Amino acid sequence: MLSVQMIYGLAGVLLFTFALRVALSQVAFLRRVLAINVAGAGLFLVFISAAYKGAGQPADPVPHALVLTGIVVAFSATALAIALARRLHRPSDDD
Amino acid sequence: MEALIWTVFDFLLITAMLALGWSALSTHSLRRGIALFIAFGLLLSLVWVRLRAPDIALAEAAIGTGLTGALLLAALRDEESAAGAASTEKPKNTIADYLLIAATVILALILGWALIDALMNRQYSGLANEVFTQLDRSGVTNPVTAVLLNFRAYDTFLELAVLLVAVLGIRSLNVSRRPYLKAGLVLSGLTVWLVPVLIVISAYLLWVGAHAPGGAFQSGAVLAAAGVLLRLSGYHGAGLPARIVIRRALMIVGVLVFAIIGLGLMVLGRGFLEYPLAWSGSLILGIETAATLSIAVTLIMAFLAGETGRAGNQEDSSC
Amino acid sequence: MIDALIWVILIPLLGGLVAVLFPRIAGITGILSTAGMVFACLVLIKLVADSGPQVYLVGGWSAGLGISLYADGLSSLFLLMTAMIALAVSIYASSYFRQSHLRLHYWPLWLLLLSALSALLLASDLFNIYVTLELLGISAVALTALDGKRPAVEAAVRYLVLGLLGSLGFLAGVALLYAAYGSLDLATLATRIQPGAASWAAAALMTAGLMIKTALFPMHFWLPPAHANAPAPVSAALSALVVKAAFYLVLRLWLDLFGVSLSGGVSTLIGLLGAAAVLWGSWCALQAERLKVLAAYSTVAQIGYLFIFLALILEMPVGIPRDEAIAGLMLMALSHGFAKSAFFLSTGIIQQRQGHDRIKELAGAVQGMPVTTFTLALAGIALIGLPISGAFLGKWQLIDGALYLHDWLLALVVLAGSLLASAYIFRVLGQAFGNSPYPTKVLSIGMQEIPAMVLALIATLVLGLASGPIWPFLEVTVMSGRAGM
Amino acid sequence: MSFDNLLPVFIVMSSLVPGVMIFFLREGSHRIRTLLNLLGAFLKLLLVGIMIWGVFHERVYETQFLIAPGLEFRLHADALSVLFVTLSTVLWMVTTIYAIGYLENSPHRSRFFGFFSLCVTATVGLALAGNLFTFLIFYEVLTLVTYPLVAHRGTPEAIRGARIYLTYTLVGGAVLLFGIIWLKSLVGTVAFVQGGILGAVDPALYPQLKIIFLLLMIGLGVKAAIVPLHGWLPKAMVAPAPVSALLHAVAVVKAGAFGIIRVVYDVYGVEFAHELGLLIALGIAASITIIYGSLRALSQDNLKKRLAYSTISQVSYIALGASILGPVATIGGVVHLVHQGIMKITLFFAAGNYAETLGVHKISEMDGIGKRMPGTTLAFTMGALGMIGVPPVAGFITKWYLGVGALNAGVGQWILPVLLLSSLLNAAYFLPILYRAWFKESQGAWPDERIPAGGLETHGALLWPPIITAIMALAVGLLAAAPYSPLEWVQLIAYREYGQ
Repeated sequence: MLSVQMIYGLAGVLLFTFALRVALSQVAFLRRVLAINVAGAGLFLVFISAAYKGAGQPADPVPHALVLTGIVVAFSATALAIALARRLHRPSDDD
Repeated sequence: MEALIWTVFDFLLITAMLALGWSALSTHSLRRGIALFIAFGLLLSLVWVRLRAPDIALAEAAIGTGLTGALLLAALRDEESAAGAASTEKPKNTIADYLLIAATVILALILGWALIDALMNRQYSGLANEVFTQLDRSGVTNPVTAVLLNFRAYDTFLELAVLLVAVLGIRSLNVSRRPYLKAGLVLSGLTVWLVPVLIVISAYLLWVGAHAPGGAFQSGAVLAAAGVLLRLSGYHGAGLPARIVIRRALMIVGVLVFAIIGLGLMVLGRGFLEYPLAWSGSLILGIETAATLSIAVTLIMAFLAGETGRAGNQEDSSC
Repeated sequence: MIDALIWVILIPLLGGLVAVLFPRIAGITGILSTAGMVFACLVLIKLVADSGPQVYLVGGWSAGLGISLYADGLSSLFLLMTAMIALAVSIYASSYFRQSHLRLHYWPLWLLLLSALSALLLASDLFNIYVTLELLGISAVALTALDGKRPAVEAAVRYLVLGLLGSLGFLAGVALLYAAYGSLDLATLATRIQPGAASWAAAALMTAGLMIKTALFPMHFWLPPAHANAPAPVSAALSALVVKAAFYLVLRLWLDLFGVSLSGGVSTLIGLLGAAAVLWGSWCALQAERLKVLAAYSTVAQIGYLFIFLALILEMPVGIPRDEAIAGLMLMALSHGFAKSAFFLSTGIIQQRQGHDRIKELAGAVQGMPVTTFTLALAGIALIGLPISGAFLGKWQLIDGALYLHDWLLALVVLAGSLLASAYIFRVLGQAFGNSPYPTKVLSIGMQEIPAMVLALIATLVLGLASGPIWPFLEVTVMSGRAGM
Repeated sequence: MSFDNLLPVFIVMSSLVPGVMIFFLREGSHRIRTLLNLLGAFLKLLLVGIMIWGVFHERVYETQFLIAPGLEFRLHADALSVLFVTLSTVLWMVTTIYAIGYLENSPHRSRFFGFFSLCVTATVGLALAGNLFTFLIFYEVLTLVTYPLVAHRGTPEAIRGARIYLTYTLVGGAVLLFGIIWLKSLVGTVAFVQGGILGAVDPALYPQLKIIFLLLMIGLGVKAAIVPLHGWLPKAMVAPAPVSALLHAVAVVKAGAFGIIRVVYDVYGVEFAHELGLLIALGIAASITIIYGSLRALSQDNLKKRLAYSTISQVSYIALGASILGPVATIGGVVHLVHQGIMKITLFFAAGNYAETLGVHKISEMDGIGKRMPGTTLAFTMGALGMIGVPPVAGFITKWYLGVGALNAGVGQWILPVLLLSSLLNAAYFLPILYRAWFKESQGAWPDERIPAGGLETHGALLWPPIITAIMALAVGLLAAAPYSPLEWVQLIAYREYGQ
């Protein structure tokens, strides 16, 4: 059980740090939004791998609820980011 | 033998995921990046299933990949039309980049070591057994829904507020978007069949959430998918009610019902969101239905980016 | 009576929902909700003063499983400041946005931002703090980009990206702590946490994430464009409340969770960054062309002061001088909150009347509006930390603490910072003495000038002279609170 | 909260409340403004009268409340504070009358008189302060309320002068703040106690106490215009005449000197300061300032600039008095606080009259001004003679006591020459003015003559104040031995200070 947690957890850490690097570097804004989403996914992986209790037992439901909330929050932030980006490229007609 | 299969499967899954994640972020063309990101999301859902988190798999597929992907592609459509050629800038590696790489490698090592330390000598197991002992008093049998809508209902309450704020922010930016062309024969045929199926699935997901993976967020996302499909096939209003007031009411109904039930319980002398045992099942279902409606409407409006083309005066154009 | 905790969060939230549904009465709803919030905060403070820190188990579940809200001296004082500034800003905004079409979008976002602030100040569960941080960040970004002009949207984009990175850092810390200690509640974690790789990494990540959100020195570059290009009532709220809420979290984490076992070398790092923030922020404020940019950099400097204070507190052994230092820190934070919001509101009045806020051409506007100039002067005094202001007492405690630890360098940095502050404040006030004709009316826009002046008066007179009762209230409730649970 | 506790607060409020009310008056309402001003002045004078009587009979007037743990806002009326409060109240009333006449039709008067009253409030509060913390609060508030007065005219020079004034005083304030906090962290309290609070301090702290004394002296020295820190004073001459009169005779400069006296007598204690060798250092700095001020005054053609440099040197007499051990020198120093105030304000009133009625700013234009404006020039002469130290006028008493005090303390061999040299220099820069005013013929028309109605040489409100203060200077000199005279009062202070 521990080895599964370990592998997925470390994979999550790798994803998180790699995505953080892209998010911090000066790249196009949409790419940074992508990077932030991937970094979030990495973190969620760490959460869920810690909750994994082995093949037989049911996993710990609290991190699952947290990650679900995290996904919705990440979506809201991305939606706002994209709307801001679009406003930058094409100021709306009524200005 | 079986363990060997699992380890090989795990190894394949993780390498595929990391490869997709890496390539999604480091390809030069943004369009390919987004496509790879969607693939990465779907693979991630598979990982969640492997780690026995079916609710998360559903949510990831519907919201994390489906709707986010749709949003990104819509944004790409505008950016490319605005910028002309597809943006394929070649990132040149300056010293800052190397510094950044070094910093993130160190961060990765620290985090890895911290995680190993956390997992190896942890004396306190998580809140799992507390949830399972209290599960029968929560009114639902699916532990994740129990946590989401009873034990940590306050978190979900704030989370719906986050979604609402995001859409209010998008609405205030007032970004007008060119509506899509009328759908061809195949797409309209597909829409005619698919939209009712999506609606039925979303209703099922809402109902099944009480005792199996599902619930408000997944069903809301599926309903929103129906709306997005309508929008893509040329139906301008994307299934949203035409009158502005109703649209606003639907946006806030999720948070409103949550607050009213919470306050109602306080009036009855109990704590905020402290469901009485007998009614907790039905209260949770009530909240979930309201949440599904407002999640679906808000997700669709996020996709429409607020304004739906040539609307009337300033007052109404906002949503 | 304990429901006051929930009411403080619900009143603005419900107000926000009503503002979405009925845009026409949004202004009145805003003012009424903030007034209700002030009343609820007063009830809460009375409750905390009488019977010590309050814990509210949301949904009736025990703190381990469910989420608990916690109100002690620290959080209830911050809450009262937030509510009072919110009321003043709402009255100001109802007149500031009267003609503009932004009124429609402003009120819902503003009220939801307030509910996020109160939820954050009362939160005592790590993941709940993450959700409130996100709610706060997204509503702040949406408000920054409210007027839709290019500079504001660009600033909002940078603010959002950095805000999300900060939240990710915080979430990473939460993940590690949950993996290691299996709980999300602050109080239970405080009992379980021991020095080790996991707690070290979590502390570093969470503090780094929050430092981005408080715009501490190296990560401050997103703040000036955001606060300078947002509409006046929004930038007042951003500078006085939003940035301070993130600092409150750093304070809460280091005082209750990490403080005892992990402070070590961290306090010297925090002190250094704080000192750099003070000097760099004041220096840039001195070069600023526009009044709002000046105010934004002044916020960067003031946040530096707060972090210096935190560094000192972490080094001090638990005892009377440390309690006094914490109370001094609170006084400085409150005084800056009131003064900075008054400063931004007055700048908004000048900008609306003059069309611009370039410091060099301020003379006409400044002399034409004596009350606004008076408010700017009072707010300036409180920002510098000259006598009869809460910041003066805070600065006194800060230098006293620095001397107590024989940290001469920090004491000198604080003095240099306040001299630089007086340089950039009086550069603005110097404009008030041209010989343009004396105005006929004393009060030009009552609905806007009076709230700003009341805020400035609170920062100077009330916090300067009448802050006596704050000290025992803080010392009793901050220190005794945590050990009990 | 009996009357005794509230009296100091009433005295502070009696100019604060009218001041704040005046701010909100519209420009045109002259009568209400004048009424408020004079009402505040008389009320304060009445309250101060009660306090003088009370303190003389050993009654304790004290207000205190805790602002923060260890930081107490304390107003305490002892003999020394009553002396300074009386001086500032009387001279404030006279200057208000003068200012009403002087600013007849100039703009921004509500703002002027508002800050004018706040300035006196700060001075009175500073005088009544019961500990260094309260002293510092009013000391810094004094800077903030005098800045708009100096910049009142709004001309570029006024704004630049005010900015220089602000830079000096704010830096001084910051140094003072640092010194006080350091002292408090070492000793735990900064209250004013007769005979000083540092008596029983262990010798290990002596070096730190020396540095703290230096910091305190720099912080106070800025306002007391001790040599290296005096640069702002001549530049602040751009302010209108009532402001330079109030600033240089009563408020700002005296605040610094008063602070030095408080620190030397009531914080360090004069014996302890002598032990540490601090008095000698202070004495040297004061002497250098006295000589330097007089020398620079010689070369100034602008009348107000010359008076400014004379103020720099005269104020250091007070510091000199404080730096000599022994009650007699203390009496000399402290009584000069009052004498210099009365004499200098007369000179500034006269200078203001010359500028306002004849447009005369330079000494070279003052030929035969005695004939044209006999009353004002008579007052000017009285003030000038007092400055030089000619017997019946007040200045002579100070120099006499300083000289005797120096001899008693055994430091006469270098203090006496300083006193003599400075008196000679005073004569050197005042007598030519008097000679030019009385004995020379005026060369043609005055630069900007305005003949006021009513037959007097100038506007009534401008003429009477200098004459009143001139008579006061003479009276203080002649009736020095009378009860309730400044000298009598200062002897009371000195004996309480030295514990006889």
